[in-house]
Amino acid sequence: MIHFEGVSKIYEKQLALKEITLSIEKGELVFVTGPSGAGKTTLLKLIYAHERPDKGRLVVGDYDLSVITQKEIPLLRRMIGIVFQDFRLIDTKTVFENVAMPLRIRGLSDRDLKDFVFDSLRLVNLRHKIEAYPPTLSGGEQQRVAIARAIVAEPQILLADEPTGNLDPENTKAIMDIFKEINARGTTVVIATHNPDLYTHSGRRVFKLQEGSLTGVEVL
Amino acid sequence: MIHFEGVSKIYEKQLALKEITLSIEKGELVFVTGPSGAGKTTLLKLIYAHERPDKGRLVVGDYDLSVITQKEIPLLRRMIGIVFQDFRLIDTKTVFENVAMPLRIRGLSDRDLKDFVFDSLRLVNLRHKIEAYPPTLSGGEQQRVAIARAIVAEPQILLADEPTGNLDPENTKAIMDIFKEINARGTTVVIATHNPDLYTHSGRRVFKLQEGSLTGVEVL
Amino acid sequence: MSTGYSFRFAFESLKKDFWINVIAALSAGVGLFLVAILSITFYSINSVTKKLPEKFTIILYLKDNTPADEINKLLTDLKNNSMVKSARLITKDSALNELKKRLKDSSFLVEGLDENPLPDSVEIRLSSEAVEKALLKDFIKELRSISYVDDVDYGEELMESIVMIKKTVETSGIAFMAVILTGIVFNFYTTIKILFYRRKEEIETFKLLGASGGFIRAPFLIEGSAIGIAGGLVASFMLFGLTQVFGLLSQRLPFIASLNIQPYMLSFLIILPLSGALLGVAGAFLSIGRIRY
Amino acid sequence: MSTGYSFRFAFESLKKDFWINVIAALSAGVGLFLVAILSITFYSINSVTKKLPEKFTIILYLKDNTPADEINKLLTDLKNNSMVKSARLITKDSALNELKKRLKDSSFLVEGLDENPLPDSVEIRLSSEAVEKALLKDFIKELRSISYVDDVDYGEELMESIVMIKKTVETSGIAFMAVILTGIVFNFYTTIKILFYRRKEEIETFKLLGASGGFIRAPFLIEGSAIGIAGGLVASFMLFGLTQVFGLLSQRLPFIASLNIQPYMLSFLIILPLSGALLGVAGAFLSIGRIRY
Ligand SMILES: Nc1ncnc2c1ncn2[C@@H]1O[C@H](COP(=O)(O)OP(=O)(O)OP(=O)(O)O)[C@@H](O)[C@H]1O
Ligand SMILES: Nc1ncnc2c1ncn2[C@@H]1O[C@H](COP(=O)(O)OP(=O)(O)OP(=O)(O)O)[C@@H](O)[C@H]1O
Ligand SMILES: [Mg+2]
Ligand SMILES: [Mg+2]
Repeated sequence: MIHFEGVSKIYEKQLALKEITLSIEKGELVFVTGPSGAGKTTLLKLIYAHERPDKGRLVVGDYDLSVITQKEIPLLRRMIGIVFQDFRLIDTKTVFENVAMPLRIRGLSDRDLKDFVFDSLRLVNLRHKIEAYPPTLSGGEQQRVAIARAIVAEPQILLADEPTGNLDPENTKAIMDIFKEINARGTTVVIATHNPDLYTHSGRRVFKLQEGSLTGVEVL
Repeated sequence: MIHFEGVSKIYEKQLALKEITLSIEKGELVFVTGPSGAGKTTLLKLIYAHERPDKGRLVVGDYDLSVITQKEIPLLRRMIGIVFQDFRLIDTKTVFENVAMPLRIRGLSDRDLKDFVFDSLRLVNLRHKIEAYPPTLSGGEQQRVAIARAIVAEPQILLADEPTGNLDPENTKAIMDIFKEINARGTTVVIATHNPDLYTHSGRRVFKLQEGSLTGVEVL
Repeated sequence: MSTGYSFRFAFESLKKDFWINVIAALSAGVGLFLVAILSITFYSINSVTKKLPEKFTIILYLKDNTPADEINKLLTDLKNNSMVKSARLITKDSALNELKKRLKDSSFLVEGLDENPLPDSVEIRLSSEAVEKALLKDFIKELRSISYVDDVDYGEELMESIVMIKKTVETSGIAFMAVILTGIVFNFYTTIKILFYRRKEEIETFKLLGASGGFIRAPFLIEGSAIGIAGGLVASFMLFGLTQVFGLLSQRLPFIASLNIQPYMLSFLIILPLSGALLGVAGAFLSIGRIRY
Repeated sequence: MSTGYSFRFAFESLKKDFWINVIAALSAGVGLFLVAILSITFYSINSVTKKLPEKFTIILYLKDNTPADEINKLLTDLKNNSMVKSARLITKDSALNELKKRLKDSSFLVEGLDENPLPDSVEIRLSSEAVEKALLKDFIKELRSISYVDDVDYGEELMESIVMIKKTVETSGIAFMAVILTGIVFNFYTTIKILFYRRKEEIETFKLLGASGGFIRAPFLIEGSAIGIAGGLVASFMLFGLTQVFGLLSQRLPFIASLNIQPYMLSFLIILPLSGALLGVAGAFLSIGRIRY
């Protein structure tokens, strides 16, 4: 599903990823870990074409991201659900509208998208905040809205960047259960995190990054 | 230093804090914990007068926050250093300028503030990112800049809202060591978090919130 | 992409920042109003000066005893000339009568004359196209060369000032219009740029969620056109107010009746909101710029 | 609070969004330029119409054989009247000479007269303050009542049109200025509002860090005044360009020499940037609004 072949990414003078080669298969759930600034977010950004690789070859689904056209990018992104590290909620829209957005972008009508949105918000335990605006939510609530938005359109790939950084242990467990279930239904899931509690004893592959280099892949 | 007496806070229809009574003494280091949406951030916002209590009495230092005037609020805030849950860095200013801001607000000149800024950034391990702009930093790096800014002016009170949510275990430990040292030098420190690793075996008082109520105070 | 949603989105956001949008619409309205009154003023001045040459007259003084058929031939020739609007023979007798009238109380001066000392003359009125100075000079030279024409009187000064007025009005009118239009375009641009700055983050997020360019632009374009239409209505309203003021004034000052807008009012009520909408859409389009992923 | 820092802050942010600031300055410049040429136009038209009444003349026809000392007394009286700019006796002889000149080639008409049939007359020119219609009517009534005045000729029509022109110019000039000024204020407001929207978050953060109102406002005010000054310079530059164009035009069209700006150019070079700075500071102040913690 996702194939990095010697991919490097350099921001101005900062080398963020160095010759990364890895493959994530369809239906896998994997973790990316490493200390702050190791390149986890950059790796995810490459997958959804927010950044372009400076070297190497990167294939996501049917798209070769070194040669992807402007017209194809929205199509690529519609097969991916993303939990951004900084949430990226739209402050001027209600929680309902925020979560509905990926469905609207896919052309669903009000009537068709309603149930999906409600289901998704119920999963993250925020059905009661449907009318609230993001700035009036607590940090953890915002993070859960971001998660609901990422899963609502049942994407082929789910990228979650530090998805539990603002969540208490209980909520963290609930979210991880959701990710596992979505994965069981066939979605490829990539979770970037530095919380070892998430991946220890998970039985999944964990990619370890250190200063932009892939230093190891372990099943923990 | 900080005294809540039956303080309640209601956002429109949402009850965020219910009759909170607690005291934090000068020179203490305490934790506030509780699940997502429990009211941790709200409690901190009351202390720095971002929100006003709807009921009860709240005294911070020499200021009674129920009757504080517009003119006094900046003075109150200058005795407090804050790590915001959403960082609140200024995207159009370099890391240096962001960290220097509290000192500029206090009227220090370029020459006088330089060393403080460098020291503070060295403490959070970001001396090399001095010229970078916040949007080009990783999540954890942004969080560390926010911490550097909060401590640079050696405030009487330090409020840290989920200060390690984006940090790996190693960085988390380093930051906690900084907080302890600052506290040892006399600063009152309040840390809101749901990461039990921070407060278990800390030997400090932990205030537990649940749906806006103070459900317990323990030394863990 | 559901258009219904785009509309809802646009109107929600119009409502959300109601006052900034009201200001934007008012600002656009003032701009459109200025363009409107400028074009009206320009148009009226132009149509006034267009009529001026008709009032410009050339007098041919004929030699004594010019045969009647020569005179008739001259008149027919002149009438066939495209520059000439009318040509009229003034006999020496009617010229004398006119002079008497003009002298009024002093007409006793000419009362006692035995013989009429005045010549026959032909009064030529030029059509409006004949303003071109060089052409006119040629024409007058030609007239002078006719053997039985004694003298040609054509008010050189008057003609020069007419040409000048026309040029001045045209040049300064166009310059003024250009300046005002530039101002309006800038104004629209800055106005819509506000909308853009307010939503920069949102647009970035939409792109990351896989929205197409059309999906992102639609609400902006709708919003821009709504503001433009509102501005157009404001301008129409101001224009209507102006006609009322003019109506009141023109009763006391018949002078300004020439700037009457009333007959065009209906077309302005359509044109102004329409061009407001166009400007709004164009401004929104420009201020969003190219959407690059 | 370190002022040096406020300046640095302001200029960094001016640089950061260079193009939006250029547009803001150009927009302000166009606005100021419009105000400038409007006030110049208004001023020139006003000074032209102000001089019109001086050209307005009343002629008193005196009865035959009015004694010389009565005439002298009348002249002194008139000269002491504040409405009168000058009063001049035109004897019947000079009147006849003038008539002869006016008749030109036809002067033979009066050549043969034995006796001068014309009366003595007094030509009165009015000072510019005398435009008030009612006053003038009274004055003329008074003149008529003088026993040895035969008739008063005062071109009622001309006077009426002068009054009308003045009123029209004044009314429409003020209305036009008001509209343009409204537009400019709106424009400035929206322009500065962009600065504000761009920094809303920053301002909020500054407040939370304990910044005083002055600390927050200072860079904005500096930025606003810098944009305003730039706008003023743009306007001066445009005005200078216009004087050049006028200079070129007026060689071919002496007509428009009355709109000469050159002599005021230097004051505009000071006034425009200054009022730009004032507007900029005022706009910034307004757009930040009250700072509430
Ligand atoms: N401005 C606001 N308007 C309305 N409701 C608000 C506002 N701010 C917070 N709330 C609500 O008040 C409750 C407490 O919020 P608070 O931010 O204090 O929680 P928290 O303990 O910090 O949670 P987290 O760990 O998720 O950050 C939440 O349910 C939240 O939705
Ligand atoms: N747009 C950018 N321009 C310049 N440097 C950047 C940019 N984005 C990231 N970087 C740098 O690249 C490095 C990797 O950043 P990245 O965000 O991928 O780290 P991360 O592993 O996600 O860290 P964290 O756990 O703190 O979020 C960091 O040193 C960061 O400062
Ligand atoms: Mg990251
Ligand atoms: Mg919180």
